[in-house]
Amino acid sequence: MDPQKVLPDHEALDLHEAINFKTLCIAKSKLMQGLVFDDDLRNLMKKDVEQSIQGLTELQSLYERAPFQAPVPQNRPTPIVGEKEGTEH
Amino acid sequence: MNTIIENLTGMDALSDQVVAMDLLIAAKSGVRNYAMAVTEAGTPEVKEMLTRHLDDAIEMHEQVSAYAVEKGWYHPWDTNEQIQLNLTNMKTALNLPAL
Amino acid sequence: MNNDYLDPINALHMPEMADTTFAMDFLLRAKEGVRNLSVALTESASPDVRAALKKQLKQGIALHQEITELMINKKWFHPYELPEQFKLDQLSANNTIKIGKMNLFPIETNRKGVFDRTPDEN
Amino acid sequence: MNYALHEILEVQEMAAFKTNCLTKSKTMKALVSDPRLKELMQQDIDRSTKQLNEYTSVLSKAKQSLGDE
Repeated sequence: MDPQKVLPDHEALDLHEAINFKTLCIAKSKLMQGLVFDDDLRNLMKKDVEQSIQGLTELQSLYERAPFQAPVPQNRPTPIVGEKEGTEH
Repeated sequence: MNTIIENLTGMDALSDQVVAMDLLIAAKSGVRNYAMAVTEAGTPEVKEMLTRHLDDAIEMHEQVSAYAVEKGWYHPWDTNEQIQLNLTNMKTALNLPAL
Repeated sequence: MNNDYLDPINALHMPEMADTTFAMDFLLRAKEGVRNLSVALTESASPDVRAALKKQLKQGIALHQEITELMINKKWFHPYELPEQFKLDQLSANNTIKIGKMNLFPIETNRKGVFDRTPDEN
Repeated sequence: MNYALHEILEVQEMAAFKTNCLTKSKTMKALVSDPRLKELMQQDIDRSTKQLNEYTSVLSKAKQSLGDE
């Protein structure tokens, strides 16, 4: 990676915050569309999802230049469900 | 720092660097405060005014931070350098005699 | 509103109450988004990151404005008539406290077991 | 024109902050030697002055409408 293009530490951390916030917003706005009754509100949420997807993609590509950047695996590195973990019911 | 005033006031610690950092912190708080204020405004007239001021504040912050980077008083790309600088500045401030 | 979540009387005004809650959540998110972006902007130095954040900050402010207007039009939000807002705040707080106290999930809801194997196992 | 209470509070907050900034920039400008820093501070002074004038008009209008009630 071009060292000139690496993001400052603070900037990268703030991008981390922004990305997580945006991700949650998309998830929420998307899920809430199935729950709201008012059409105007639903349309505004739809618009938010579309806009946020664009925004998030943009942030993701900038985040690639974080100093702690790493190759992204297909799945979550450590599985959250499995036989050994948690109590069986 | 203007040497005459420096000698007159004995404020040789108040260098251009300190003034610039003060301006930078003010610019930074300005952007944050305006963002807060914009999200509290409901009346279009007030909102338009505050949004305009937010733009001003962002531009001011951009200029001041670029200036501070250029002068070597602000090192966003080099955290170690920034820590070193802060340590030095802290020491200077701590050793200042209180008049 | 009584404590029986199956009582049909509780369905009265339900759509409106639900939407008020969702819209308020949406508004708070938009607001927080604007504030977060402004903080990130003052911590960023790279020109392209600044440009992206500035653009999204603008979008966020516009979105916040749209939600505010929508909520005022629908009478879900009364920034100019604070007594009205007070009534609304208290009502939705009370309702939500009641919902919070209901035993909505009387049976086991752990669904983890469904996801702990790949499809071709079993 | 009627304003919402919270936005008036917010404008007051900004006005206080900006007043502080303006006072600082005006007094400190005399103490700096670097011409570019001086110029930046002058810009800050100009902007803050303009902004404070706008706040003055908004706040005096708000004061009137609060008095009417």
